Amino acid sequence: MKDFITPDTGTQIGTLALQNPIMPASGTFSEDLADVFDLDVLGAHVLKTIMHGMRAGNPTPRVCDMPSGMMNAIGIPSKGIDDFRDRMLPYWAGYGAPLVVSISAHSMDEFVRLCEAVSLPGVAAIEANISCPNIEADGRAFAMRPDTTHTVIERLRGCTDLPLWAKLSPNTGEPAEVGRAAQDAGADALVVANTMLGMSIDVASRTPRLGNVMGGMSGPAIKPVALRMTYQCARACHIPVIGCGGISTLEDVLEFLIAGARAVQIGTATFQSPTIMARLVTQLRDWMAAQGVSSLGEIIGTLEIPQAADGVWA
Amino acid sequence: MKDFITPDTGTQIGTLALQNPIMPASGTFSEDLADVFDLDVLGAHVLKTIMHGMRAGNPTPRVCDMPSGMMNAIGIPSKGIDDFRDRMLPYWAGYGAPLVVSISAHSMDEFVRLCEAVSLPGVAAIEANISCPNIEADGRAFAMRPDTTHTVIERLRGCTDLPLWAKLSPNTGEPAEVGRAAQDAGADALVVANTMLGMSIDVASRTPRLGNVMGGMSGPAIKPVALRMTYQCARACHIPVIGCGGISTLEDVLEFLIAGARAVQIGTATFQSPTIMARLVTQLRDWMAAQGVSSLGEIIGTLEIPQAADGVWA
Amino acid sequence: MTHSPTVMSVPVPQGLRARCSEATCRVVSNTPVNGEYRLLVLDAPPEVLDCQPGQFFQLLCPAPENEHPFLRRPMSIYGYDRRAGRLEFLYKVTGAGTRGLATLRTGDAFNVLGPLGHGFSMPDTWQNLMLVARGVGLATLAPLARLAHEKGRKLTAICSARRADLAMSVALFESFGAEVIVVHDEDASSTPEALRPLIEARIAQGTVDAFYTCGSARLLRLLQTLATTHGIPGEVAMEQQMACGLGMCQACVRSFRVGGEVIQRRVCREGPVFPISEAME
Amino acid sequence: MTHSPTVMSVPVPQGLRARCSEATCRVVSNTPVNGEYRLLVLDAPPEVLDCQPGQFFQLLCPAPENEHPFLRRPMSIYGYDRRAGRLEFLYKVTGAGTRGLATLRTGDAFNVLGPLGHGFSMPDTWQNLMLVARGVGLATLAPLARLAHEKGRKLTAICSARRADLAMSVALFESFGAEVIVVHDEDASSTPEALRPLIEARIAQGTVDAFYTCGSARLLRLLQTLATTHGIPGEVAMEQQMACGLGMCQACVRSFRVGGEVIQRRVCREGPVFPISEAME
Ligand SMILES: Cc1cc2nc3c(=O)[nH]c(=O)nc-3n(C[C@H](O)[C@H](O)[C@H](O)COP(=O)(O)OP(=O)(O)OC[C@H]3O[C@@H](n4cnc5c(N)ncnc54)[C@H](O)[C@@H]3O)c2cc1C
Ligand SMILES: Cc1cc2nc3c(=O)[nH]c(=O)nc-3n(C[C@H](O)[C@H](O)[C@H](O)COP(=O)(O)OP(=O)(O)OC[C@H]3O[C@@H](n4cnc5c(N)ncnc54)[C@H](O)[C@@H]3O)c2cc1C
Ligand SMILES: Cc1cc2nc3c(=O)[nH]c(=O)nc-3n(C[C@H](O)[C@H](O)[C@H](O)COP(=O)(O)O)c2cc1C
Ligand SMILES: Cc1cc2nc3c(=O)[nH]c(=O)nc-3n(C[C@H](O)[C@H](O)[C@H](O)COP(=O)(O)O)c2cc1C
Ligand code: FES
Ligand code: FES
Repeated sequence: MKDFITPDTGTQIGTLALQNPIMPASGTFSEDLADVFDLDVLGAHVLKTIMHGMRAGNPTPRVCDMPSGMMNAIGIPSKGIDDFRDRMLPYWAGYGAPLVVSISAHSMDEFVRLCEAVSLPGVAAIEANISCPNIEADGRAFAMRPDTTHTVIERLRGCTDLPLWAKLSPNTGEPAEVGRAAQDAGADALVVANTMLGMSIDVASRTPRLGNVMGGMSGPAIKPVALRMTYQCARACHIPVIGCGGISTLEDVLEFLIAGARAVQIGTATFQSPTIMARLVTQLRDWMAAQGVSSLGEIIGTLEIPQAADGVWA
Repeated sequence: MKDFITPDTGTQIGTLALQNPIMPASGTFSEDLADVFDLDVLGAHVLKTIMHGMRAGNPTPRVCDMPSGMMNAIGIPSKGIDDFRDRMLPYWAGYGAPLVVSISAHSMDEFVRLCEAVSLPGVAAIEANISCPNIEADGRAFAMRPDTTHTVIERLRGCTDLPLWAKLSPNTGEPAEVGRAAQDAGADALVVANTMLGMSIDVASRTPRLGNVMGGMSGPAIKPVALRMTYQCARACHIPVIGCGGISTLEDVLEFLIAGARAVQIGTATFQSPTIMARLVTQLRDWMAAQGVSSLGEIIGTLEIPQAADGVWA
Repeated sequence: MTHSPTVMSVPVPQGLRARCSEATCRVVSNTPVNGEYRLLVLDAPPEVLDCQPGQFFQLLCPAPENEHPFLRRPMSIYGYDRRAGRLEFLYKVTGAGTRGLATLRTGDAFNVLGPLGHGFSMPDTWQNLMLVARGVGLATLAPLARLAHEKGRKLTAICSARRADLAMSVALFESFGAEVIVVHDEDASSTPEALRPLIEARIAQGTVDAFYTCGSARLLRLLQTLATTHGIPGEVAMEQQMACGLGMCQACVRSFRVGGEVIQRRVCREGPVFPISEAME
Repeated sequence: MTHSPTVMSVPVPQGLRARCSEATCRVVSNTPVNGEYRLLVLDAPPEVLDCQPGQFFQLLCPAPENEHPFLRRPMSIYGYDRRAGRLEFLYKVTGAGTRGLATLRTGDAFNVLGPLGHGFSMPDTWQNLMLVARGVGLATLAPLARLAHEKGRKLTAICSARRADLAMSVALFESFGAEVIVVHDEDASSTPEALRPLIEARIAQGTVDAFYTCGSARLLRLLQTLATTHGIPGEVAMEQQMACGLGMCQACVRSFRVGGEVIQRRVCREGPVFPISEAME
């Protein structure tokens, strides 16, 4: 047993110091959650992805259930950059937690213009959503390939001095290569990962359950994929990895930290329990105190792999 | 209401006629299931992947739970080609249902040798498992890329006259392209898909829950991914698609047929209910009779996509 | 084991109070009302009982056998009583979530989130109120009728149902001093054609200052026509698939006609109550 | 609602009978036995009651709150009675699945698959049997003791537990005519060092023709040494994580020493009972 001390839940994402590793995932969080708890208990605030110009988003229904999770095809309904600058930025300035602005675009040029436009005082980091599966035809996105990832992150790196986070996609066969491409292009951190592309059909009507036909899976069902990718990226890269996907309990948070994540994002769990992020912050601190863990450094990346003896099949 | 007739559950996979579209998924089926029901009610028999030579498979634990599914890292423990020819082939010859032999290998040459070796009388089709995520380093497999898929299927096509099925992987960003590559290389059907690569950590011991660290996710949790890929491949290809992933109810079977699958494979559901395949065969026939559906052609590929009107975001 | 109703304890900003809370309630009863509906009565903590008619809760439904409802299900407040610590929902069993609700037994713990959204308004100029509801829409209008009664408003309630015996809460509406008119499909009294003269007669008598409606697109259309023709304001409670219920996810948007434009609003946040004149199907 | 025990109806090959079945049983009772163990008694259909001691079932555990056991859980047969239609399991609550088992209430429907695997053998030359079990391993040996008693064999049962009061089924073993020796950790009587002379004394008396064991790697090791030294045969029931329980998936392999080689066998199919001499930890 270590001496009892107040555990330090702080974590460092590049140059950005967070008071704890719990933050929301883009698209599952907004000022509306301030109705439920004090948002300043969070490690950071991550906003819904914005795109240039006004956008309607996808047709309804935009969400449906799946076993141990949900699917969404919200799209990126967006009031554009003006609304962000004039209304949202002043609102979030009222909080102490660092503000992370998520951006996306259909083309490299649009991405660059948007990145420049949101590089404003009050923004602590930019999260490049290069993985959103709804916006490009048939679910394609920049983050599916190392080459397209490298190009877009390099362009974004060139147009902002803010910390730049690359949010990866699980819809790829080579997550470690994509992560390394983002790192080599200058990303300061990786967010691993976005939703998995799925589909559901209503048999009675023979129509898709989502207005957009396909949608992104999230929640506990995808946790093993996100954890696997977190581990792969943390092994392959030296920049910090932020785990995201299906995290809903303290045990989940610890799994991601042990796999190598320096922080985690909570998405769908907030829909099942809007108080969960605030409770995870407390639970993590209490667990550390009870275990005599004084800082997250004693947890992050501590996975042990036992050697196994093997027999001959008969 | 149509006239009442005995519905025809038959389906055609290239030149191969199946009495119904229900068959097991490789690795979740063996002669042992004959202890539970008459295996001749099935549309086909698909065997566990075999590789050349004797192999031990992965260290234990080889399976673990996940929300609405499981993960496995069995590997391909195999008694090799001799055991297949001398013991298994004669056993399966006692059944009427067509026998599908699944093969895999670490290299193109080994794949070709194995494919030649199993092209024997009594084998109705060969399923090339080019997607097994456990056997190659870091979960890589042929099926992750269109180019490697094309090469391996072309080589296999050149060395057997039997129908050749390509079993794809969900661990790719471009399933339709991979499917088309297999088709162009001469595959007679696509099996969509294998398990998704995942990971789970036991927090108390900080060790992986699977002896092999990573493993393949299966069961209801992955159904939306498999259904989405089935739809993508059926749209992109003209060869038959066999759906596989999380199917456990009649509604699931119908979802895959509506999305364009001509048959389905049942894996993990058999572990929860070893009688499920026999019951699905009956349930499908009864459902068709009740709905006045006389043949599967009236279901396969009948997804309707409604047009949606869109508003402006405010 | 009995549970005491409690709210999840989380830090709130200094000097503020959470507008809505996640709470664990205790099931008092969960009983069939008629063939299609069930009434769920909960012992609820005071933090969630500061309700307005028209608001709703997001219910975390237990899983019925072989089904997995994951998202919360939105449900209008049917009754609330802060002093008694009571919260009530009237629901129709239609799918996995409501089938799960039906499995709740007395004494079970049950997690709710609310109250959510904006309820009905009732300006002083609206003295004579006409409530037009179909099916489970009556659940939504019931607490409104109670409040109107407390405020001394005059009420007419048209209750539309498939069969006369399925019209719920008639006695309840009458206890709030409402004149209740039951219409149903079996004698075609519920068609817009049949309802139109009935409602226009009351308008002619000057006994309709405002409409409130819920539960039927056909009735909404009728009221929109009448509202425009006769210049009568009103409100409708609308539905849409939801994920968060709080305004965060944008799942629950619907289109509304505002000025010359079609705009989208979140049912959970800007609604679920909207001006009848702006609603679109 | 009460359920009648039924098997899933599926076609079997002409003239054959399913070796094992998937069946829906009815829970008769599910009660704590002592602090750590629970006894589940089921009303089961005859199709699954053709059991051998040492065989097991795969149980489809209900989900406890906030947990999702997915795979079936293997559980030894503690008791079976074809005429009475009774099937019993003795289990220790350790994780999600067994926590789910603990939620079963009288009258609930419960899905089981079995009987599975190969049970203990008992050749005529094995007249004096020594049963050595620890913890829940006693559950596995209980039906063996009953059968041995019916066959007129002489029994010695060594029951090892953490505390004397946790040793289960002592009375049950005694009712089968066994001499029962309880050893435990508190007085160190359960250590291999303490047990060895005790067992060797009986061997010297010639009252040990065979060993049966279950539940402890340490005891297995001890018996392997004694078996080799004194040329006494025996069997051990082993455990491994399982998925199918039928032999299909290869999840449940363990290594065995056979001849000079280490080979792998499926616990669910070739086992769960194996020769003591071949077992490896
Ligand atoms: C603000 C609001 C208030 C409501 N009040 C009531 C009420 O008082 N009583 C009542 O019986 N019903 C009410 N409903 C409808 C109720 O939410 C649905 O009947 C319920 O969600 C169906 O869930 P299910 O799983 O049983 O059905 P399923 O059809 O299996 O549901 C599938 C999905 O669709 C959603 N869904 C289905 N029907 C509706 C619907 N009409 N509106 C929104 N989402 C839906 C579900 O929430 C779920 O996510 C209300 C809906 C809203 C939006
Ligand atoms: C042939 C056989 C007979 C058994 N008989 C009994 C019995 O009569 N009474 C009893 O209490 N227990 C018995 N066990 C052990 C029992 O299967 C486990 O305790 C149980 O599966 C634990 O499940 P859980 O979800 O509660 O625990 P968890 O630890 O959460 O289980 C996680 C996973 O590990 C597996 N697992 C955990 N422990 C074991 C184990 N010891 N053996 C195999 N798999 C395990 C579970 O099945 C599950 O898949 C037996 C095991 C086997 C293989
Ligand atoms: C309703 C909804 C909307 C989302 N919108 C966005 C978005 O705008 N940008 C983005 O990068 N990710 C978006 N996501 C993905 C989440 O940020 C997160 O990566 C994903 O849901 C996995 O985490 P979870 O399982 O904890 O939800 C959205 C997810 C959901 C459920
Ligand atoms: C225990 C286990 C072993 C498997 N072994 C193989 C295999 O040897 N070859 C193969 O192609 N797929 C294998 N699979 C994958 C299945 O065939 C199937 O593609 C996958 O499990 C998805 O289907 P399901 O969700 O119905 O199980 C295996 C799956 C499981 C669960
Ligand atoms: S349900 Fe999330 S915004 Fe309305
Ligand atoms: S558990 Fe599947 S082979 Fe033993």
